[in-house]
Amino acid sequence: MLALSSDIPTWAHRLPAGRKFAALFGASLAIALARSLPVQGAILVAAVALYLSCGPAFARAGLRALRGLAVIAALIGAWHWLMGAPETAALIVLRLLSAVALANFVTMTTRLEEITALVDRALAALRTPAVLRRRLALAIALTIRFVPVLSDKATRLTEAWRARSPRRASFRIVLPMAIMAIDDAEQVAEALRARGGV
Amino acid sequence: MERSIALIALFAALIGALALLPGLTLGFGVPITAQTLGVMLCGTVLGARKGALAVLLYLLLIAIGLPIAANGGAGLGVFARPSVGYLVGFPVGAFVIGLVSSRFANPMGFWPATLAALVGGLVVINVFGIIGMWIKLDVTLPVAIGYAAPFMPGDVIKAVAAGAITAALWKARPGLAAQRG
Amino acid sequence: MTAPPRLRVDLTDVALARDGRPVFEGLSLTLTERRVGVIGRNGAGKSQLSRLIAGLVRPDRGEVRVDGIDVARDRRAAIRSVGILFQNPDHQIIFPTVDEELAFGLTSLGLTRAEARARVTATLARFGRQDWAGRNVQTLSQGQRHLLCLMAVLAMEPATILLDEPFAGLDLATELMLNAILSALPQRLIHVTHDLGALAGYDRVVWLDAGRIVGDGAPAAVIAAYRAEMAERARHAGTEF
Amino acid sequence: MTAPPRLRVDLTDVALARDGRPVFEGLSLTLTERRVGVIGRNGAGKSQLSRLIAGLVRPDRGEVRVDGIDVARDRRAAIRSVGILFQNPDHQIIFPTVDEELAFGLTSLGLTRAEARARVTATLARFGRQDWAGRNVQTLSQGQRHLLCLMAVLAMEPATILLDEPFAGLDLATELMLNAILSALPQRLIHVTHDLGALAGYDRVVWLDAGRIVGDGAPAAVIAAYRAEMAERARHAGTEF
Ligand SMILES: Nc1ncnc2c1ncn2[C@@H]1O[C@H](COP(=O)(O)OP(=O)(O)OP(=O)(O)O)[C@@H](O)[C@H]1O
Ligand SMILES: Nc1ncnc2c1ncn2[C@@H]1O[C@H](COP(=O)(O)OP(=O)(O)OP(=O)(O)O)[C@@H](O)[C@H]1O
Ligand SMILES: O=C(O)CCCC[C@@H]1SC[C@@H]2NC(=O)N[C@@H]21
Ligand SMILES: [Mg+2]
Ligand SMILES: [Mg+2]
Repeated sequence: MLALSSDIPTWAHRLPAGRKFAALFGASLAIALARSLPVQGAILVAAVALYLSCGPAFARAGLRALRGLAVIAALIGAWHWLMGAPETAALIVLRLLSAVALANFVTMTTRLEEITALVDRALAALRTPAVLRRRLALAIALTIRFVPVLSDKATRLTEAWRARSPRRASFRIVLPMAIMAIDDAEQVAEALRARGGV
Repeated sequence: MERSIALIALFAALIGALALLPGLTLGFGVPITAQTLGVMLCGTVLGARKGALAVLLYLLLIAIGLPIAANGGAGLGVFARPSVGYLVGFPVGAFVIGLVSSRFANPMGFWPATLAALVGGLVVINVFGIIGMWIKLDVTLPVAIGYAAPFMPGDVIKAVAAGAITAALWKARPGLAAQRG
Repeated sequence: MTAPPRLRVDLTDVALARDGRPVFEGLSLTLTERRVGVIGRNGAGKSQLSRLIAGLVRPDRGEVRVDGIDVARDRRAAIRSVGILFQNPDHQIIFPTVDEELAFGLTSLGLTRAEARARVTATLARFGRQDWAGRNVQTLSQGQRHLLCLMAVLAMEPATILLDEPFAGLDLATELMLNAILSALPQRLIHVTHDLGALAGYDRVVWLDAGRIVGDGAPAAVIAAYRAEMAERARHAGTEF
Repeated sequence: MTAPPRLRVDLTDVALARDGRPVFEGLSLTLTERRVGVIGRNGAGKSQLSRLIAGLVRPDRGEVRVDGIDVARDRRAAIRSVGILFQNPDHQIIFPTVDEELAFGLTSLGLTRAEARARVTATLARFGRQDWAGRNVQTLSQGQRHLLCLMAVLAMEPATILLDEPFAGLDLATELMLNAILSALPQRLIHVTHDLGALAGYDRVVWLDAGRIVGDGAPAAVIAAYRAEMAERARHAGTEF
């Protein structure tokens, strides 16, 4: 499925989602508040250890998810270094990497259903009416369905373009795509109503 | 109601689909992306309330792990990146766009939609983005404003595109105007 | 009050416009047969008729009742009595996984989560698709998606099932299989299609044209008249199409 | 260099994967007939084959040539030699008016605006649709949109036309009319379809299954074998589908 969650089963997958999110919240707070380099360094080491504890394949997948950020972090660090603030540079890079790495870790080890269930429980605890929660669950599910459907439509129109032109498809396919997508949404709304709606 | 939910979900997905188009990431860690076009369309087509809801839904889905942030980013980690200010600004921007365009007799016309997209998309979102980079990157405010400058030409183009697409959609599906809100 | 009439679809003097253009202007129709086919040209109004009978759209004038229920107003009762299968499964599948898709209609009926889960399992078992539990719908083939939509409708156990060209674009084997499932169903079927062969064993065929009924009766007679008329129109297509 | 072979489609040891799953692994096929049908189950690879022949996708291995042109690489020549009609006109029509839609392919061929306009007028006249000039595509019916797509392809005068289930969901009169237009065309047709009756007068039928050719030859023989196999599979559907 379209999601960051990893298929490789690990010990962290078995932890309750609520506890993982609470721990992440605590860790994020610590990362934001601590101004000491050794503390930040220790946090990053702990994050790396977490990934490694889940096996090499999982750690590689985690690294892949971080690759783009690592480049950015390096550039930001270099910039601050050149501006004569190596201390700040190290702090920013460490913070960025640990915060994103830990958050990704939680996301990778929690299945989508568990997270949506957690959101639902949290809203219930906040006394959100059941009707609203059902609507939200529905909206989440629909969006997950629509992303691949949209990219499929985009592919089809791009091919229809390329079948009649040697040049690359231009922004002109955006309008027919938008119209098609809106018509689809109307159809889906009807299918929803046919089975009880909201 | 079903129709509103389907449209809100569709536009949330649309922002996600646009975010996946390859963008150019600038040195300080914020990419030039087509996402903003999606956010602008939320405001111009769905109106203030539904537009903002669609953007919030998009953010929620990033948070729960769908790879639909810029460059396929996913999960809570996305909110720890230097671009977090922009993400926070997205729903506010969509809301403002909806409000501004509603002040016109023909909210889905080209000029009202473009103007609203400029106000909410160019101004509001970038203000949030600048504050985000100011805090996140530990730079002075003028430097943060300097960082945001390269996005402006692209964001102007996106606002005009949002206006044109909205007007064309309105012509093709006049019924859309009635559901704004 | 008298008992509600069973197994009847009643349209009484129905008018409906879409985007200001009239589709039906005073259509009346009563269906009591178990197998009814609906045929007609593109744009004749077949899909709008299905939407009316499923209660998805409210007539501008007149009334639509299925087994005595005003399907456009009493939605709670309507989803128990009518199910609808659209042409494109991608317009109908709402959820990313098979279970969620099947459970959705059941929880709308008021079943608890646990009851819904049990009924989902039973439905999958009935079609020998136990292994689909938890499966991502993206990984299903086209034919499998059609079957999923059909299962989602059947799980809700409606007395009437509307089929709006459910099998366009399916391969022969899948079509034969789904047709075998359909013809074994005890429910009443109202089947909109361009595949005239599919209506052979039906009890009645209704031919719609421009929102009016122009043919109605035993399949053989109505379909023969329809074929003749279509061949005639195709001949004049150069000027009239 | 020798003259390019005329009226030939050559696939040589073609491999293609989608999302990491192989669709073709070493497919070779040469087509020289004027009317070729392609049949097979959902997911057999018919649409991927069409995309290869139209040059919309580059094979991972091997070569696809149409009349000697490497269609995936030489796009400029390819759009002159192959046209493709998809199943759903809504996936194909890009522009808001009939003229723009027809002119698009022509200007890509290098015609000037004036030349393109003249050819658009001529194409509309050829089908007796002069009154469509300037018309908004939204106002066309489903059948009319199919015809528009066909005209857009024909205006480009390709030697080969690929049809990927072009007529699913059309009414009988429209289908008869479009079939009459198609059979009168001088071009080579490669027609992917589940409507086996449509291939009756063809020169050759190719039956694809799981990316391999399992039947090839005169329509009557291949189609009869296909029907038998599909009926067989439908019988075992409970366990295998
Ligand atoms: N969403 C819509 N907006 C405006 N008009 C519509 C809409 N849907 C259908 N119509 C019009 O209503 C009429 C009946 O359309 P309908 O879809 O019921 O035809 P149909 O018989 O199902 O045709 P097909 O065989 O092509 O499915 C047509 O004239 C069509 O143009
Ligand atoms: N966009 C895609 N991404 C991944 N796999 C795909 C994609 N399109 C097709 N496939 C796979 O390629 C194979 C061949 O598909 P293809 O669309 O060519 O089948 P087909 O013969 O045209 O079927 P149908 O009769 O349903 O149109 C299938 O197994 C399908 O799952
Ligand atoms: O990480 C994300 O997903 C958010 C990226 C935000 C990029 C912002 S949006 C406004 C401005 N215009 C651009 O093209 N990029 C930035
Ligand atoms: Mg219809
Ligand atoms: Mg196909």
